[in-house]
Order: sequence, then C-alpha cells, then structure tokens
Amino acid sequence: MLLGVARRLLSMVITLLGVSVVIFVILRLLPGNAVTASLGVSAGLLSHAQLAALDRYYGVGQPAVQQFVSWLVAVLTGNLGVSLASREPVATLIGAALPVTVELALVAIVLGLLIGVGLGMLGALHPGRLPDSVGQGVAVVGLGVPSFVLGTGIVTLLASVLHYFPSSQSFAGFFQNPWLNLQQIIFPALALSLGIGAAIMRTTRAAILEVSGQGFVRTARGKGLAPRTVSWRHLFLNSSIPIVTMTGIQLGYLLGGTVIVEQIFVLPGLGRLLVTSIANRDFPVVQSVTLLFAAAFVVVNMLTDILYTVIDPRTRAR
Amino acid sequence: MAHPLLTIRGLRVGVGRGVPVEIVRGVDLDVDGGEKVGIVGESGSGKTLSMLAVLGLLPTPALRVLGGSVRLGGVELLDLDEPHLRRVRGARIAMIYQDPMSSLNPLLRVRTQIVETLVAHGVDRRRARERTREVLSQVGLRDAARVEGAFPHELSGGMLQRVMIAMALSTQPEVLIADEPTTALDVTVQEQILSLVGELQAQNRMAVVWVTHDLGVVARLVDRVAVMYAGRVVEHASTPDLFARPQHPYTAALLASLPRPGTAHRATLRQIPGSPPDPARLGSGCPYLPRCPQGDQECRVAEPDLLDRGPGRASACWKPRDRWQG
Amino acid sequence: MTAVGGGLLGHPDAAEVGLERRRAGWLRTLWRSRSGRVGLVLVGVVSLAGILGGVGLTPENPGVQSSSAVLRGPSPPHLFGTDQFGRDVFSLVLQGMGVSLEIAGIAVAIAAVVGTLGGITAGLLGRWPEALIMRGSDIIFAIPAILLALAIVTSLGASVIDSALAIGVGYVPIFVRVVRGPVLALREADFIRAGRVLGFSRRRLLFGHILPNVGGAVAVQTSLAFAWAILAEAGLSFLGLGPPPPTASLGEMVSQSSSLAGVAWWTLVGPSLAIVLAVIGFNFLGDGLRDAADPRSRTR
Amino acid sequence: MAGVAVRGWDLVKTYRGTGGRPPVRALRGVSLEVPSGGTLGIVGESGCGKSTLARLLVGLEAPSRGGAEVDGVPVTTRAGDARLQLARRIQLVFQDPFSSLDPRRTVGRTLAEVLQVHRLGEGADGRRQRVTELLEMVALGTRFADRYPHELSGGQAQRVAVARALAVQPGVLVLDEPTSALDVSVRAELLNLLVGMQDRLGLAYVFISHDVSMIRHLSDRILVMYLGKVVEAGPYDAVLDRPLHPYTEALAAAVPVPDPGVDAERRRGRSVGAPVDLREPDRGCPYQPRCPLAEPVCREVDPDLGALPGGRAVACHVAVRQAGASGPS
Amino acid sequence: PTTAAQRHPAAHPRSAGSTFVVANTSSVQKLDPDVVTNFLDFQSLGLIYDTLVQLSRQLQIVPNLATSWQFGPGNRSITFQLRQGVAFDDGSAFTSADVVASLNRVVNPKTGDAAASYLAAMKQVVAEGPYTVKLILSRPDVSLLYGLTSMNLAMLPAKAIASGSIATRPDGTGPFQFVSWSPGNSFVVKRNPHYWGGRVSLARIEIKTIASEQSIASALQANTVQLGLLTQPQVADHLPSSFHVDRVLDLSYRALMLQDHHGPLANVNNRRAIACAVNRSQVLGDSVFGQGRVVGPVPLGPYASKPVSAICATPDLAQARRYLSAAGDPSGFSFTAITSTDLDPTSSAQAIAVQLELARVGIKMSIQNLAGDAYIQDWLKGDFQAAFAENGADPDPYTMYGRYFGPGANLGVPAGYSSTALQRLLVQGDEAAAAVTRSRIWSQLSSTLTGNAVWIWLFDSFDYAVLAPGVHGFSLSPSTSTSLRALSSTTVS
Ligand SMILES: Nc1ncnc2c1ncn2[C@@H]1O[C@H](COP(=O)(O)OP(=O)(O)OP(=O)(O)O)[C@@H](O)[C@H]1O
Ligand SMILES: Nc1ncnc2c1ncn2[C@@H]1O[C@H](COP(=O)(O)OP(=O)(O)OP(=O)(O)O)[C@@H](O)[C@H]1O
Ligand SMILES: [Mg+2]
Ligand SMILES: [Mg+2]
Repeated sequence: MLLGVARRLLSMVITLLGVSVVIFVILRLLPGNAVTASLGVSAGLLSHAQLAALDRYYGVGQPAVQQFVSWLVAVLTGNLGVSLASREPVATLIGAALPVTVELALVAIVLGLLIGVGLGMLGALHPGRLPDSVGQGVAVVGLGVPSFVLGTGIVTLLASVLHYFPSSQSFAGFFQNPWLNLQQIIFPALALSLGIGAAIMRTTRAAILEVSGQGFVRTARGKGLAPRTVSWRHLFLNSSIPIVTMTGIQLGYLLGGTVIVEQIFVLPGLGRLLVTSIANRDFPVVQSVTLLFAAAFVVVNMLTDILYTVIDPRTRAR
Repeated sequence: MAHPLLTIRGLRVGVGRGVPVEIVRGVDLDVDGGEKVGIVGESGSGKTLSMLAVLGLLPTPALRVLGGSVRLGGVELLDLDEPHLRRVRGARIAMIYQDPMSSLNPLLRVRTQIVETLVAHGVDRRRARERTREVLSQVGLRDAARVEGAFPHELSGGMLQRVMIAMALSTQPEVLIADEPTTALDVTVQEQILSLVGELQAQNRMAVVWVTHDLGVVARLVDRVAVMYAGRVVEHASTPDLFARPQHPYTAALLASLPRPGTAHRATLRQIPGSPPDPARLGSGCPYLPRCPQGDQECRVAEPDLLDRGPGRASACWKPRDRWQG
Repeated sequence: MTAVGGGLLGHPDAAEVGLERRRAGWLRTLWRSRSGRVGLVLVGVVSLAGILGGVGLTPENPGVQSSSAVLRGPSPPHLFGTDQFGRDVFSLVLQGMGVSLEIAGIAVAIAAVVGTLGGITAGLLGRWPEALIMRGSDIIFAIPAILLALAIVTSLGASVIDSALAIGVGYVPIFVRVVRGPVLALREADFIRAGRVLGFSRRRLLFGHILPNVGGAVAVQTSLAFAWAILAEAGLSFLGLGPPPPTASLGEMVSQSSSLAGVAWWTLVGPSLAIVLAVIGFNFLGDGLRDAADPRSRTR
Repeated sequence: MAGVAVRGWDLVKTYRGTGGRPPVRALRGVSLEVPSGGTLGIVGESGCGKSTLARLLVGLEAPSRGGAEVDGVPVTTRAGDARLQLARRIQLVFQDPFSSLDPRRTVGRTLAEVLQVHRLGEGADGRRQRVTELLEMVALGTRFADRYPHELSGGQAQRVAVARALAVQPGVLVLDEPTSALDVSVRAELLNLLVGMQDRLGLAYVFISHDVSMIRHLSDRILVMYLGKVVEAGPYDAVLDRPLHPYTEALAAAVPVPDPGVDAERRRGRSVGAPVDLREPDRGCPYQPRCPLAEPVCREVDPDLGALPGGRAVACHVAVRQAGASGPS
Repeated sequence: PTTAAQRHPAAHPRSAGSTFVVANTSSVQKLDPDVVTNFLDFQSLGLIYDTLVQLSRQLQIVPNLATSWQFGPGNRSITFQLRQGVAFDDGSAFTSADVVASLNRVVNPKTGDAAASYLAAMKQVVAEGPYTVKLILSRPDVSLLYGLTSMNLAMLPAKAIASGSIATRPDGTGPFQFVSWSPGNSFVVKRNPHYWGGRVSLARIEIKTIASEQSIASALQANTVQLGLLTQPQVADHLPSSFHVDRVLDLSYRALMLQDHHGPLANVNNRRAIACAVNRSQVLGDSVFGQGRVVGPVPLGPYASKPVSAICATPDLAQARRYLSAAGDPSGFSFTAITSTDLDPTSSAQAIAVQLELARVGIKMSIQNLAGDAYIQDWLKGDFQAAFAENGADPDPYTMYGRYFGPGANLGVPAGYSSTALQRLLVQGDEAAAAVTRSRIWSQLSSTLTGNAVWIWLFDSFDYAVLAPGVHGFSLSPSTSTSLRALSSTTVS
C-alpha cells in the first residue's frame, strides 16, 4: 500500500519534471524574446547599450540549461520568479488568477455532472423514451458545438439581445460579491459544461445500460428492492468507475478549455494569464502556469485513481 | 381441494417488438410446498426465461410475457403491478442464479447485500443484521463474521454460492428457484451445495425448482423432472421414472448421449443429429421432428400436446416410448 | 481511413482474401446502424464541401470583396449572407471547410500513425520501451493540448502543416492508450496463443491477427480524432493562431464574426454550423464504426 | 508396446506474484508419459494447474524447472524453425472455442492460413482442397468455410478448432477442457469425433477436464492433480473405481451419476465434508487440511508419488501403507 | 474625515464608488511610462503623467509642465521655465530636479526606453534653478520638442526614480492617481485632488478589458460601461442614437513598406507601378469601410503632406503598365508581402485588397500572415520584400522619418531604402527653426518619398469613442499620449 503510494508519487514527479523540460524547450524554440515581445517594432530603436542592458535584465544571454536549472531550483524552493512584463511576482499573478479558474472549472464540472449524470441515468432507465431522446439530443449538440462557439453565442445573445453583460463589471471574487460572482461565472461555466455534460451523459448512459444487463442487477430486482435502491446502489454505483474516468478526462480537457472561454468572457483567470504571457514571451509566468496546469492534471489523475479504490474494493491493494 | 403452491399454465414469452418471436411457447408446471422439481433441457430451450417470467424479471422491452398464468397460492403474479410484485420477489419466491460472482454486486459487502434484502421486506435494520449472521452460519459458512464483512471478490466460488443461498433463504421464502447454480463450481463443492439445499429444504418445507442441464444433478436432487425442448415442457415424470423409462425421444436421446455407468469405455455415444430449431422458423408440426428417429408423416401435422400418460407422468409426443418400444 | 482487413497492411495472403466482399460488408454494416448512417451522410456532405472549397469550386470567389454587398443577410445568391467585406460567407465556409479538413486530416494521420505504432510497441514489447512510451505520452497528455498547440504554432509559425503538427501531437497519447489496451489483451488471447502453438511467426501474428483486431478501435478513434482535430483547429484559429490568410479556416471566421454577431448573426452562424456538422458527423461515424467494428454485428 | 509420444519430467512452473503478492506455484513437479495413440486424462479441481501443464507441453511457456519432449524432440518456446517443427508434432485445443478463433477470419481462411504457414497443400487450389477435407474430417460441410466464428454454434466452433489443430497432422493433441463450454448433447458429438479420429489417425491425446465421467469415457490412464501436483495416477478404471488417494475418492464420489439408483447406491453412508479452508498449508501434504485420513505425519511430510503395482501410483502416506499391507490387488 | 459620498452611498446611482468605466479590447501591459509601447498604455498612463510640452488638438506644441521655452544660440540649447505649484502624489513639489532625473532616466541604457532616440541630440540636461531647466544639444534639433510630447519622456518624480518604484507604482502630476492594476483585466485610477489643472469631476476611472467590441457595445447599453474605445465603426452604428460617437484620426498611418535593395522592388519603376496601380481609397473602403482618410507620408499636423502621390495623383493603370515596361517587366512581377493580424487586425484585409488591385496590372503579390512576434523579428531584420505596417505618426516629419531615413537611422534596415538626398532633407528640416523654411523642406521630403515610391502610403484610420448618454465634455485627442486626457474635464449627469 505504502509502496504503491510512493511509486505513484514518484511517477507524478517524473511526469511533472518531463512536462517542465518539454515546456522549457518549446518556449526556447519560440522566435523572438522578451525584448521584442515587450517593445514590438520599437525594439529597433534601441541602441546597442540599451539592448545589452535589457538582455541582461531578461536573462536572454544565459545558456538554456543554466536557465532551466536555476528556474527549477527556484520553483522547488517556492520562488516562481518575477513576471518579465509586469514585474509582479509570478506567485502574486497566479494567486490572483487561480481562484477564478478553479471556480470556473469546478462550477463547469459540477454543471456537467448534473447534466450528464442526470440525463444519462434518465435515458438509460427509460431507453427510447422522451428523456432519452432529450438526452441524446443534448449529447449531440454538446459534442458538436465547441465551447468557443457556444461561448460566443452566449455572449452575443446576452449582450446584443438581452443587453446583459455581467463580465463588463470588474470581476468579483466569490467572497466579495457572491451574487455578481455567480453571474459572471455561470455563463462561461455553462459554455464549458455542455460539452462535458455530453461526454459524461454518453458514458453514463452506456455504463448504466451495460450494468443493467448484469446479473447482480437482476438479483437486486429479484430480491424485491425498491427501484430507487436498484438505480442508485446497484446501477449507478457500478457505473461510476467509467463516469469517474470520464469526469477525470473532462477535467483534463477543461483546463485547456478555460483558456478559450476565459478569453471570450474576459475572466481574469489562469487561461488569460497564460495567453497574454505567451504573447509577451513572459517565460517565468508561462512556465509556472503550464506547470500548474500539468500538476492539476496529474493530481486529477491521481484523485481518480484514489476514487477507484474507494469505489471498487477489487482495486484496493492488500 | 388444495391448489399446488405454484402453478404455471401456458406461459409464453416473446422476443422483439412488433410481432414477437415466441421463445417460451406455453410452459405448464405445478410445484407444491416441500417439493423439489427439476427442469432440464438443452441450452436455449427457454428454462431461464420461464423462471425469470415467473418473477417478472424479464429484460423488457426486449423480452416480454405474451400470455399464460403464474399463480402463487392462488394469486395471479402476471397481473400484479410492480409494488405488489416487489413484495413477492425475494420474500415469497427467491431465486439463485448460475454465476454467483456476477450475481452479487462486486462493490458492496456481503452483509450489505443481505441486509438490504431483509430491509426491503420490512425487517428493521438491527434485526436484519442478526438474521444475516444467522443465515450465513446456517448455510455452513463457519467463519460467518468474516464472510459478512467481505466483498464478493474476496470469497471463493463455493462460498459465494452459499452466500447467494443464504440471501435467498434469509426471508424464508415459500419457493426457491435455482437456475443452474452449480455449473461454475467444482464437483466436490457442487456436492456440498446440493446436500445443503436438500437439508434446508427439508427443514423449511419450501418448494424448490432446480433448473439445470446436468442430468446427474437431477438424479441426485429432485423428486420430479420437467424436460423442456424448444420452449415447451415435452416430458414430465418422477425422477426414477424418467431415468428408467423416458417417454419422449428427446429425453431418451439426452440420456443416451451421456457416458453413464454401464456405457462401454470409448463406445460411441448417441448423438442428437441436427441442431435445435430456430424459434422464429417453427413449422406446424412437432419441433423435434427433424432430429427424431421415430418421427414420421404423422408428426408433421401438428404439435403434440403435453398429455397425461399415467400417474405423475406426461409427455408431448405423438409416438411416446410405449408406442415405439411397445 | 485505416482498413479493418489485414490485407491492406501488406499481409502475405492478401490475394486470398475476398477484399471486395469484406469491404462492402463492412460499409453495409456501418450503414445499417443509425449512427453510422447519420455519420456517413454528414461526413460525406462535409467532405464534399471541403473538397469543393479546396479545389476552388465555390459559388463565388471567396476572396472577392465587394463594398456594395456588405453584411447582407442570407438570400438565394448568398445562402449564408455576406461578411463585412462583402464576401460570400457560403463560399468562405466551403473554403474554410477545405482548410479545416486538410489540417485535421494531416493531424489525425500523424496522431494515428505515431500513436498506433507507439501503442503496439508498448503493448508488445513491455518492459522499458513500454515504460518510456507510456511516460512520454503521459507527459504530452499532461500539457493542456491548447498550450501545446499554442507553443508549437507560435514557435514554428502558423501554416497548415504546423497547425496539423500541433494538433496531431496532442492526440498521440490517446491513440497510444487506445491501441495498447487491446494489444495487451490480445497478446494473451486464446486465438493468438493458438497461433503461437501453430508456429506462426511474430510478424504474422502482429500484422495478420493483432493489428486487424485493433483496427476497429483505431478506426473508431480515428473518426473521433477527426472531430477533435476540427475542434482543436477551430479553437487555435479562434485564438488567432490558425494558418494565415488568404487561407481562412472556420475557427478564424467564428472569431472574426464574433464581434459582428449582434449585427450580422449569419456571419457567425455559417462557419459555426459547418464546424458543428463536421464534428457531429465524425462523432456519429465513430459510434457507427464502433458498432460495425464488432464482427458480431456483421451477420450475413 | 507403442513408442512414447509425450514425455514430461519434473515440470515446475512458478509465476511471479504481482503487486507484492507471493509467487504462485502453479506446478510443483509433474511428470507424465503418453504413449503414441494413447489417451492420458487429467482431472483436478479448478486452479490445480491443468492449463499450466498444457501450456508447458505445447511450448507456449517455458517451465521453471524440468522439461518435456514430444516424439523425443525437446519442447521449445523459441520462435523459428524448431517451433514450426514442434507445432507439427503437438497441438492444443482450448476450452473456449470462440475465443480461440480469430473473430475476423472466416473458417476457411483460418484453416488455409495454417496450411500456408506450414507449406502444406499445393498452391491456393491445393489448400482449398485440403480445407474441405479438414472440414469434412470434423463433420462440417464446405459451406462452413465462409462463416465467421460468431456464426457458428459452440460445437461447430470447437470442431473448427480441432480441425485447425489437425491441419498440421500432429501426433499429439492436448485438449484443455474442450467440452466444458458445450451443451450436453454436443459433448457426445465431440467425444465421438475424438474417439473416431484417434482410431483413424492414431493420435495421442492429453485430455484435460474436471468432468470425471468424460475423462473416464475417453482415457486409458488418468492423472489426478491437486494443487500443482499429481496425487494419483493409473489406469482409468482402477483409479476411478478403486481410488487410493482420499482426494480421488472424494472426487469420484462427488460426481453425480445420471442414474438415481446408482447414484443413491454410491452415496450411501458417505457424508459430505463441510466447506474447508482451501488455503494451502505451509508444510506437509497439501491435501491434509481436507483429508479425513490425515495423520500426524501428513502435517509434516509432503508425500512423494509412490509407484504401486498395476501401473498405479499415489502420493499419500496412508494409501501407500494400506496398499502395501493388503498387497498387490 | 468621511466624505459626503461615503456617508450616503445610496445617493450615487452606481454604488461601486461611482466608477467611470472605460472599455477597451486590449489591456494595460506595463506601468513604466518610459518603456510602454502599447497604445492603451500610453492612453492610460497619460491620465497620470504630464510631459514638459504637449500637442494641442491641432497638433501644435503647447505648454504643459513647461510654461515656456527658448532656443539658445544656433538652436544648440533649449531652456524651459517650469510650472510652479505642481505636486506629485506624495505631496512633493515638481521641480527641475525631477526633469533632470526623468530625462537622464530616459537616456540611461538600463531603462531601455525606445524613445531615447528623441534625445539623441541632447548632450546634457542641467537645472538652472528650481524651475528652470536647460537642455544642451550636440547639434541643432528643433524636432526634439515634438519628442518631448511623448509619454515615453514623461516627468517622473526623482524620488521614485531613485527608489526604483516607477515600474510598479505610477506617480505623476496628472489629473488622476494610480489605484490598482490587474494585468490583462483592469487599470484603475482616481481623481488627483491636488491637480494643478483645476478640479477633476470624475472620482474614479476603471479602464477595463472586454474581449470583443460587440461586448463593449452591449456593456454600454447595459450601462456598465460609460466610454467605449472602438476600432470597428459598424459596432457603434448599431447603438441607439442617444449614444454619442466621437471619432478622431489618430497619429498613425498604414503603409506598405518596401525593401528596395534587391529583387524586383529594387527597381524604382516597379515600385512606381505599384504606387500607380493601387487604388488607395478602394483599399481604405475594403479594409476599414472608408473609416479614415487616404494620406501621404505625413498624415496630420502643420506639415501634413498632400495625400496624393507625386507620380500618380489618381490610380492610373495605364501609367502603372508604362512603369512596368520601363522596368523591363511589362507582364508584371511577383513579390511577397508580410502582414500580421495579431498586430493589426485589418492588415490582412488591406493586403487582400491590394493584392486584387495589383493583379490587374499583372503584379502578383503573395501574402504571408505572421504571428505578431515573427512579424516583428522579420521586420526588424528587414527580412521581407514588402510589409503591411501600421506606424506611429508625428506632426513633425523629422521625428517620424529621421529614424527610418535619417543619417544613422536606427530603423534604416526595416525602412529598406536609403539615400543621401533624403538624409540631407531631414537634417535641414530638423535644424531649421523658422516655420516657413520647415514647411518648404518637409513638403519636398514628402514628394521625394512618394516620387521614388519608397513605400506605398495608404491611409490613416479613425479611432472611435462611444459615450454613454449623460457623459459630457469628452472627445478623443489625436495624440496618443493625451488621447484620453479629456477625461479630466468629463462630467457625468
Ligand atoms: N435478451 C434476449 N433477447 C433475445 N433473445 C434472447 C434473450 N435472452 C434469451 N434469448 C433467447 O431465448 C432462448 C431461451 O433462452 P434461455 O436463457 O431461457 O435458455 P436456457 O434454456 O436457460 O438455456 P441455458 O441452458 O443455455 O441457460 C435462447 O434461444 C436465447 O437465445
Ligand atoms: N500467467 C499467470 N500468472 C500468474 N498466475 C497464474 C498464471 N497462469 C495461471 N496462474 C495461476 O496458476 C494456478 C493454476 O492455474 P491453471 O490455469 O493452470 O489451473 P487449471 O487447473 O487449468 O484451472 P481451471 O480448471 O480453472 O482452468 C492458478 O492459481 C492460477 O491463478
Ligand atoms: Mg439458462
Ligand atoms: Mg484451465
């Protein structure tokens, strides 16, 4: 047991190390550097002395390996560095953006689960009937309509038709102004959740249909259990492994999805931070945010693994 | 005159929407309290479906009951609505299935699964726990406390089958239907299960319906046998009668296809030529006719009814043994 | 598309196999499932649109601007209306579809080939090659696909090939997983064991028996990957990282029209609809293939 | 006396334990010999190592210790020409007929492929001819050549598997529970086929099953296995009718006989043992926890398979002593 | 002490501290005025910082923190008299020490101020008294005054320069004070109660990033935004008439820059053919719906050049063909133009329009759209044949073109053309103080540029501001640094 945990943690660390190397290499491949990224064509106006000074400031001249190692050492000691563009500590920037993205992702996944599990269960319990058709319809739309089309549509509808545009106000933290916060989060979350919901719905439906053909469900019915007990304790519980898997995968995709949706809805989250930082060649920020995304992904994976063992005694190591 | 406890008459089950294909085509069976009845027959002859139909457990909408009657103590089960049927299932008629591993929920502890059965039938939770412990030791599980807290995958096949039996017996049902419950088990374990059921049945005076295609099991366990072929009961007899003097040619062929004591070493066994009929393409005559050594023109005309041929015996054949051996 | 039969993979007895009969049967089973049918039709329509757009057979030249016909609503000459430059949105959509399909096609080819090879290698060899491949694909998988694509596109510059590469790389791990699972299972399958007992060579077992049996899974995944790639490409273009003009892809059209959507909804609806139909089509096709890949569904 | 078709000596197979579990000792030293044209039946409960033995005999896996040879040629697991040669001497028929056939190949292609690999049959025509012969040999018509496995019944599929094994004209057929997935009436079909084939082609069989009546019907000699070891061996009738080992005795008695009279007779006075802890003991005779005859020595010393007169052998302290006392029968 | 507003928050309709919201699609990227390049950064910091002199609406130099100035003998120095009674946020007075520190910071290489080139002629800056500053020049440079209007040469507090807090904590003498900045999202300022220019009405301004102009329009209608900065006029067109739309030609211009050193574009007649073939009003119409004006090299201000080219007053295909023949390529030639929709969203539309125009005389222009950064790299290295560019303009031609075509021009490489004649003209104009002389020289510069078809000058487009009903006293100013400055006198009713 302990060995298993240690092994998993080790593989997590290796993955994250790999991710940081890959990101580092890709970032160094990007043409241009922080100087031109921050000054644009005006960089051409700089004198040699100025350029040399700036290069020193941005650390451009250092060998890549040295940059990587010093960055890694800094990260390991909890120092994420300072943003080249805004000169704010990266930790501060991430600290401000993280809650937004986390909230967005959580709301989206909860909405997705509600839509997906709800419709999936309904559909699978009454295959071919109205709820099933509705669910299938939602699944088709959810799978087909990308979040950015949906997001753009929602924004257009709200703004142009309803003249309602909560994100034009400053982003309100949940603890500052829960009501405004909810209004600002709910629509982007909705744009993200439909796709998630569709995927979860399909998984749920297929899993429930599969499980409902299995012997123990017949046993449960044959024992005279109430339909509700059969549905939840036997059908749903046994379908939950693929649902958890799918939810984990969707959470993974969600991390990427927030990038686009935050852009559309102008949410000051990690995704927006990432896109602006890439544009500015703000390496310290990009590296840290990406690593954070990857870490979140890896942690989500580990959580799903742990959930498996909670749900399914067969996967528990002795 | 007292009715038999469980009466099945003309039970028909169909598959498919629209015009259904009849798979169970009129099964008749009486089972009395304290009686052990066996159902044998080739794979696919409709044994399982008939039993599921009794409990209203057919996987609808793919399969559904087309007609007939199933009465338990005079009450028509086929007319019961779901809430009423629920009170019969598990409480008055309990069922054990072929594969214990897949018939128990792998994610729930044994205890949970037995307790929920009892709770569903109105036993309070504390009493249900006591009863669970009780039945588990009753079925010969010595280490009941451990078994109770175990998950299905932690138990062996034989133990699981005992758990299934304990679960079925926990509510003290009047009828126990066992659908090939020992095929997945080793013979030594099977032997234990068979004698266990025999003992418990004698104690509780339940009726037992034992579905199998192992004629050995039939010989050992049951009092009376119904032989099914192509969705119907084709022969019905007390166990000794059946083995001594099979009347239906299918029964006879079945018995002859097995190496039995007295069968010479490496002797050619009797094969049943051809294959079972496709239920969708049954003609008007006897469905066994294409494989029957005794059949002739006569058999092509109509399907024979299950007719009484002496006390406790019936067969559905135009040319029963008395005629072809007579 | 990946063939399900072993013959196309250079298997020695290709001549003996009734390839014609098999492929027809395969298509027919696909057609028989509802998802397969819907998928085939949608994918057919979308591909036709893409091909027409790709070779330039559009109702109007999508490049031609006309200041006299700016932002016209849908009408018979302009099915999807015109955009702010007076270009025919329908023609633009056809052209964009061509670009999207081209990118998606290359991306999926990269992902499918690399991923399948990786999955088979991992599944068959085990030990360190497997550990290496799986760890590598974990790493790629852990980086948000958008970021990966973003980085690749910004570093290589935006072009059709680069977009395709960026998208394809992100999907490789999925193919690796999809293939490795069945390969692991097949390695222990009785019919593979039977082949070994019969003295079949590794190559024959791999190409003649294992590959065809993961072919179904690969075909299904290929179709789903197509849907994903179209989405990803649109997402990239939406962020302004698609291939440069005059190759306008659908995502870019969506992002450009988003600022005008309140004024001229059709500029948003045309390209969105195209994306949605394509994605749904490939998803359905994937479902249909899943059904058809199961030989049990191929009753005569 | 005919020559020896298969010989295995001291076969041991230990599987590494996964996830921190202890290693599984699937086989713990099994020796066997099958004469050409003879049938060796192997019985034993589930998990006692029967399939493992089968895999070792056909070279699917290498033994951890010991070895095997077919027609005097050692069994190898390595790919290549030697493997091809071995394949033409010994073949395996699996328990589940469906999973042992490639679901994507028609019966005809499956058979033709074997012929092609072994360069049997002249050209495509010759092969087609031979496929027809093979199908007829297992009592299937040519029309089955175009069928996919899922279009066959269990009995038919199993016959195809047999035909495939016979395609290379091996001298030995290992059958690993070939009938347990089949319906009763179909078993007869397969048993008849096997008997007929043996008579015609002079095949040797290693027939694995836990169906004692089937073993009895087909085998000349029987090996009874328990927890990876042979506990009793001998001529079929001797072993089953006058079992020496208490496990064989329990096994033989537990088999229900499809004849109420006989069954009742056989069972008179026997009591069925209560369920037992099947975990294997640390030392001593592996059967000792279940054994009604167990003596102190059984808890300490694991008995060897001791040879007895009449071609019999048994691994039981008590049985050997009693046999010695009562003299050869 | 509590203010009335704090005691009665309900008295204000918008309870969020009565914030006036300015919406924009881009976002503030940096806070150090010496290094900003982003348009919105100029606009935003322009609310906080003052410069010595500034450009009026008519693009004349007018006093700001300097009340008057005087050129020394031979135009080799300038002396500024500073405004008195001006204070920074920390209450300290603005004096000549701040000017000296600010200008020295600009020229310090470590700062990396791209506008340091404006001070290339400055040898030294000396405080001649608390309110007198003298710039000693190495050569006569009249245009330097124009440079001093740039936000990149803003007046910073000497103390903050010393403590190094400029980049994180703006502190200027302008009408507003810095409050907070959330990178990528918003930039907030509040009224400067000590502003020397009189009382400021707006208490608080938030410059907010909203992704699309469509959404800005919606936010205006939802009354969550009071001032919207737009580039796409159609969006504004669909707002109700109660919204006032203000527009201004900004100080920038679009041009097709040509590398004249090699290939077909090295031939002046090929370049002239392009100049004659391109119908610039058509390009203006196609790419920005005619929302702008066709311009020559100097788009605005006292020295604005005639919009027509010296060789083809109107598009003239026949003339273009003649030039092609003269160049020896009568059937036309091919070249590639780079664009970047990242940097200028309309550039691809311009390119497509130009492409169609040129095709009519057989000139094939292929378009290569680059990611912003790739474009910048190529542009700086002159690694292109032709580039669609949006360049900053200035009322003073020397300030504008000295960097491209002057002696030792930093941007000589991307400019892609050099001639001693041009250099001479630029130096002469820069050195001349008399307005008449300057006018003559500058118009000569314009016709030299267009006559040689050095680049193809296209147009200057409008910037838009949409004002919510009730917003008064705001209009955009053409100079970037003072673009939003009118907010200091804006009121909301
Ligand atoms: N869900 C189903 N849909 C369609 N046909 C079914 C379904 N379930 C069973 N059948 C068919 O019904 C027939 C009878 O099935 P049933 O399970 O009752 O047979 P059985 O006698 O119990 O056989 P076995 O001995 O193999 O258990 C078979 O031909 C089977 O193929
Ligand atoms: N590849 C393997 N890895 C680990 N353990 C194995 C492996 N193969 C078999 N075993 C174990 O070896 C033992 C013997 O297995 P084997 O399959 O030979 O038994 P069997 O007698 O054929 O059983 P059955 O009657 O159920 O087929 C079992 O405990 C099994 O779990
Ligand atoms: Mg059954
Ligand atoms: Mg086995």
